Amino acid sequence: MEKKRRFHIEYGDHGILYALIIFWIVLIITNENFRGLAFFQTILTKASLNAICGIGMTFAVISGAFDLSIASQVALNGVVLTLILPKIGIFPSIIVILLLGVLMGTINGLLISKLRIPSFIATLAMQMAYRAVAQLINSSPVVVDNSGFKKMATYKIAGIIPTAFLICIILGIIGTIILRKMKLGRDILAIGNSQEAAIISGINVAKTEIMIYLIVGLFTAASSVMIVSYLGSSNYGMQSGLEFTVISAVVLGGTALIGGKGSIFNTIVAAIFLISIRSAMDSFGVDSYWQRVVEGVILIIAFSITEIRNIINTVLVKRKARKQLSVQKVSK
Amino acid sequence: MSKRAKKFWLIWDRIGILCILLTVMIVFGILDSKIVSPTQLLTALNRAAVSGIAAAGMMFAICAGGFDLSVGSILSLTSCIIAVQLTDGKSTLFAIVMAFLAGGVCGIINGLLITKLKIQTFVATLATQLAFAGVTLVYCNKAIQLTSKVNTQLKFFSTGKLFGILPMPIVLLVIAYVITYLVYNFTSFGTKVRAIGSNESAARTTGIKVDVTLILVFVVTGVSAAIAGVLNTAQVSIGDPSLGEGFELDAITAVVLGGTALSGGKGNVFGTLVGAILVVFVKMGLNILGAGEAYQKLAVAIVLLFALTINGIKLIMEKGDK
Amino acid sequence: MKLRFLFPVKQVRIDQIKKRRVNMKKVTSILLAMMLMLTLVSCGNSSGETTSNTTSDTTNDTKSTGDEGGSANTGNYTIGFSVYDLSNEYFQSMMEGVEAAAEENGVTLITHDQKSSESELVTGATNLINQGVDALIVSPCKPEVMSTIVDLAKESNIPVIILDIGDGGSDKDAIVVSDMYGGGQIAGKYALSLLEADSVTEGEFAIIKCEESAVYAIQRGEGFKSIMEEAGFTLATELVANSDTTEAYNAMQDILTSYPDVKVIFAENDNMALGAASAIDEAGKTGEILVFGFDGNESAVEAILDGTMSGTIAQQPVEIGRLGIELAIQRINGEELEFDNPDTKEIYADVYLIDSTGEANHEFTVE
Amino acid sequence: MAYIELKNITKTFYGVKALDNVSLSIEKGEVHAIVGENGAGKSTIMKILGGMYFADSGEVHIDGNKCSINSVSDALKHGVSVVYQELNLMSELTVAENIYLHSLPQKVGIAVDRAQMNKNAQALLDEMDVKFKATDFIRMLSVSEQQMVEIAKALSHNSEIIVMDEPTAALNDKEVETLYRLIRKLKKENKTVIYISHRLKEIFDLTDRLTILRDGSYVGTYVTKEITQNKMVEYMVGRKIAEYYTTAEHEPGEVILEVKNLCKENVYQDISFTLHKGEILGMAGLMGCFREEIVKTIYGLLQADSGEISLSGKKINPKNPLDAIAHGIGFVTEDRKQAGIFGLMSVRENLTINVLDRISSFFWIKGDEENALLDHYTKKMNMKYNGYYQKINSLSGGNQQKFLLARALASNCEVLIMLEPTRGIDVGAKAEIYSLLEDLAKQGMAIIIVSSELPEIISNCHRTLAIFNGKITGDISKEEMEEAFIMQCATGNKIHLGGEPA
Repeated sequence: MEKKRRFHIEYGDHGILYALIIFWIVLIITNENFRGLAFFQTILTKASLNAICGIGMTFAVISGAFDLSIASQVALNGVVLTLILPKIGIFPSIIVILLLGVLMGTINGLLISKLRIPSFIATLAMQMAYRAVAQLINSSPVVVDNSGFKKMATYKIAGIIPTAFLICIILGIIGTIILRKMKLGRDILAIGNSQEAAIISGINVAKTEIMIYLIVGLFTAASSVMIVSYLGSSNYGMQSGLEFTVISAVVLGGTALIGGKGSIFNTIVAAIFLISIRSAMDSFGVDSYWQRVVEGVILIIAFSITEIRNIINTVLVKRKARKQLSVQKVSK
Repeated sequence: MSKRAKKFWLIWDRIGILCILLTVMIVFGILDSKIVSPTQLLTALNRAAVSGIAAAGMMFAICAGGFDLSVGSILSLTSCIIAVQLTDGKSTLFAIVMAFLAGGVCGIINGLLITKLKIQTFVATLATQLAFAGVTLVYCNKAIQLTSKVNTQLKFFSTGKLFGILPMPIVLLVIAYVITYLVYNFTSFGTKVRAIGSNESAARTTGIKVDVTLILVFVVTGVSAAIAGVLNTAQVSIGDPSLGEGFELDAITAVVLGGTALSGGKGNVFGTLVGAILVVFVKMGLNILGAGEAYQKLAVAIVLLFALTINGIKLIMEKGDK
Repeated sequence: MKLRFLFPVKQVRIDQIKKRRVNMKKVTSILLAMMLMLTLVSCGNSSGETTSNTTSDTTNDTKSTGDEGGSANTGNYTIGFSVYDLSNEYFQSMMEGVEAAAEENGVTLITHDQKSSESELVTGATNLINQGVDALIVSPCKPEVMSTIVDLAKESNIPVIILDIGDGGSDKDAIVVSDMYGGGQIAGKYALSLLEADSVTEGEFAIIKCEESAVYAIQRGEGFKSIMEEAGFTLATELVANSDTTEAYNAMQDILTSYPDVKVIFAENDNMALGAASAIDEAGKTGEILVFGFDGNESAVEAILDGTMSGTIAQQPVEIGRLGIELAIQRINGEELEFDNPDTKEIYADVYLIDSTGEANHEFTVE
Repeated sequence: MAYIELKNITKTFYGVKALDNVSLSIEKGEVHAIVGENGAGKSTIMKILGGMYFADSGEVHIDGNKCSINSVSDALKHGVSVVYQELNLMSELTVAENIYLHSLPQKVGIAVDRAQMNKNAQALLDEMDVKFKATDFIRMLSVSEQQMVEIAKALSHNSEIIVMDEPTAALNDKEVETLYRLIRKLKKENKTVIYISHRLKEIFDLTDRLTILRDGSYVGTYVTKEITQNKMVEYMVGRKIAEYYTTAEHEPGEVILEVKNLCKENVYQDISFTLHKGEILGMAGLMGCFREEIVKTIYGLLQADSGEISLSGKKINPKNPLDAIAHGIGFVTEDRKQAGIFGLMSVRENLTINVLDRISSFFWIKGDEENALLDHYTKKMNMKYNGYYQKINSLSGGNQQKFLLARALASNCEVLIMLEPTRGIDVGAKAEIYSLLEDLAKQGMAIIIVSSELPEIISNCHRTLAIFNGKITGDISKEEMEEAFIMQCATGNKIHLGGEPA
């Protein structure tokens, strides 16, 4: 029991997991498209790309901020990756990209912690800047001509598990370890709870903030590698709007935008949930205009579910109190 | 912090952004005198009217401690409504009233989600951004050209001259900012918005109807986006479901450049106006100089970072003071 | 930034309530899923019906057409179509063509909207392949992604037909393209003829461009440029307006300032041409400056009739869509296709001029 | 029937009863005190009357009419205005705007009549005899001035019923006198004042009758003149108390902390004192007298302009709390909710947050050591919680405070600074914290307590520093400690520097 409680409390509520499982079961029953393994493999692969970004973003959101520049970071990473891949090979390129991610994250972090620019604005400005740099480096699309690299994201290990998903899970575990088992993670959680209290507890807030954006940059770089492999190409205009999809997934996973708590596991599940919704809408032939409406409405319902629950709870508590009171009166 | 420094920052808060604008103008003027010619400056103001008016509404949202990311979609929606109504043969006035109504309704929806379901403004308006865009497409899925036949009256908003000399967009922009200034400083609504942004729980304790005020704030944002939509539609003579994509970030950029704090409570009406003009001006200048899109993006980013860095320096100095 | 948003979530909880909350959570998640399904099913019906109807209706039709050539067993065929973005008029027309042809040929059609997102394109196409389509038709939002999709399709032996935009160097079965370069040239020739009528033989022209990454659209501008420069006109400037009406409107104003003598504007798509035309109209220079677009959208034709635009190069999205289905059926049946350019497996769809009368004008052609 | 009747009010917070079937009645035109210990439910019942909370059950009658008060506006409509314990002011607004925020004077239907508003506000402020102007911004005012604005705000509504919840906590002598005058004037105007205060003197000075609450239940209503102070305290606490609780005599050890001539412009000047091992040093003063700033400087949260701090004879210059912790200084904040606990984190994470380096190897936090640490302090301090992973914000205030204390101790500090050690916690936990502090002192810990509750300082501290306006005005030894005397020093009326032990 203690073990179970611990999992539950430390790793968050699992409402989104139940919702996903139920949703999948219903899909499998109602739509024959969903009865093959391939369909889920596609969903998991695509969701993993967002989820890997989401792992980094979870750290930012837990600290009470977010990073709007990730889509442009992906674009810059992607453009550089396709440029260097033919020259220096797969593994060195990946390392270069990860370093580039760290660099961009550090720049964001410095702007936010040292120059005291609010994260929203700093990352908004860097969103424009990174995309512009990508455009200056190469304004035309590039197709990757390296079949090994292209297979990386979609290859199915043992014919079942897509590599991207496996990497996402591994990175998710690493992220969870950082968040739960390392001082850095505790500091980030603490800052999200109360910056004042964090300062009083002797946490170096500036350093931790830089680390947060560095982590975001690192995970975004990892995701960029997978995205370029998945698309087999790069383009300075790629993945625009990704930041909002990722933030939606993070918030849907129960990480409060005001910070202080969050769960990487739930972020991954939420990313899968969002992609499942889209795929399901396609499979049911939902009109593409209505798809946007439905997605918006689903997000609203999901975001407000805590409050709806609170309202129901208060009503229940009040009703109970009233009942007790009337019972007392009768007994008198 | 010395008295002198304090005075400097006080002045900077008021006109710092104007200084940046003037500097940019001088630099552009040196590079190419055409950019600062009176006609071109008028063009810049004309162009700034669209994002400027939306920014005025956005300022209230930010001042109350929130955001409205759905203004872009509201702009598209109003654009389509106007186009459909006009091509249906309805009067221009009717079309505009419908557009304002739509903007207001969108605002009410946003406000209700935020106050009654307690969704944070960022994600609530992010979701409605998607939903409103979808609704726009369901309502009208293709661009509608407004031919000169149906567009004469509407066109007045973009090319008309009040009393024969004053270009309408600039008149609208000025009216919008005068109203904003008055509302912000001299009405109970403006005071309440500042109060909520400054300290929401205290505002509740004081007996302000916070929910009602917040819903009103989002109605203001929605309607101002609708006005921007009318103007934009008049300018490009087209009702387009994708007209407002990315527009919300323009508006937010203008507000933030203007010195309104994202933490709420402190707005800057004049600064917002100058901020809107500054963004337009930088892009316009680079366009005329023939600099590519990438450089325009970089320039806006740099201006944004520069303005906020100075603000950051102020914060650091103030903190050192304590 | 400290994002103290308007309403921090209530923080204090007590254990007793927590127990109830856990149950509530399950209940609400079930509710959420149910609601989702309801919306999906209710929304799905409207558009889902057409597809299922076509299947049942057309099985009979195709039997009657019998053994005549390719469309023998089309009744059992399922074809997937992934479209660029249905919020764009051009692709709505293409979708119409695809749907009409699918119905005529008795093919079950599964559609997918990329919504201009490249990862959505890959995911959607993969889903279509997983659903066991017999052929895949794509009009890609980012052509460079096609090679990945073609590779995937090849694994399942599914032929891929690309409609318009570009193939991104992929090993597709066929690509139906409008001749972008040629289209630009036609616009140039028509512009020259109009200028000649006004006895203008030299001057400046400007081009308003789509995103720099849109390789196919750049071809249009290049074609236009080649003709104009040949005739002795000089290129004043090329501005990027990201296919956006408002940006084109702004860019046009700036062109008017910096190059007041510009005579001709070519916009790489109609949306931008409309924005530019509006700016010119406001400057009171309608008629003095010629505006040409590309695509042949309804809205552009109206603007031409209205006099603000001088012409546009019409593509034939409906025809392209139709052709896509026909080619796909031929490929499924294992037939060899007839290419206009066998090296690149290109099949050209005609582009033609819509002149200042708003009518199609076939006088001007590509050499 | 009395003017105000509260009938059978019950209020539950997350399963804990804050008010249990409380009824009270208040006559028109009287000054009525509500007294009780922390957590007795005084503030809660006034917040229900003021429309901040809804009662789960019960009725409110004013002037014979049953009122349903659902919001602050409703309360104002029924003629109830409240001065809350917490300051509820908007720092970006002017004094006048804050005062009239609820009902801004209007002209032409929509515009705020600024001139009128400022004039009215200034008139109100003049009557209150304060230094600041109606057009000043709140952020420019001191805490006590802000408190006066709060009072002005309540008076501005011209309500029939005025509730004051601890209005004097931040006020100096002169301001308190002003308040006395205002209340007497209100009484003359036949208005009803409900007065909540910790300071028994004020209660006996001002009020006609008083109602005593204990642990959310009604104890009784008495005529103030007919009840003795001891009796009242007895009713409040619920048991007989012979004397104040006092710490045992002690032999001060060697000097551990020495502060010399610490200055910070516009904050504090020339602060010098010493702290010995095993000594509990109190710091008394009014709110806004900058005593917090002095200890925050020692903890590295603020930087002094000049002066020095030495620890065990070694000069230190803590630049940030991290430095201070490394030097062995522990700190427990007064603002538990905002700056103390990490509400959404577990009790274990809250305890170990500043010793993570010590208990991790290769970046990996060792769960066993964390648990051991938690178990150790649980045994020592008797915290009550439900498993290692319970979120700390579901604990009671007393338990949270113990966790904060444990957090400071876990970093092996030698000097412990505690601000308001028992603010907002119940009687039982209070006593436990006092005895904990005494134990710590016995083991040689040097402790500084900053408190607004003089009885707390008198009963616990071996020595007290009185601070007035950023200066030390009193150094008072155990024998000389007396409420009135300390207050005189802390309000700048007397300077007494004689408490330094040999």
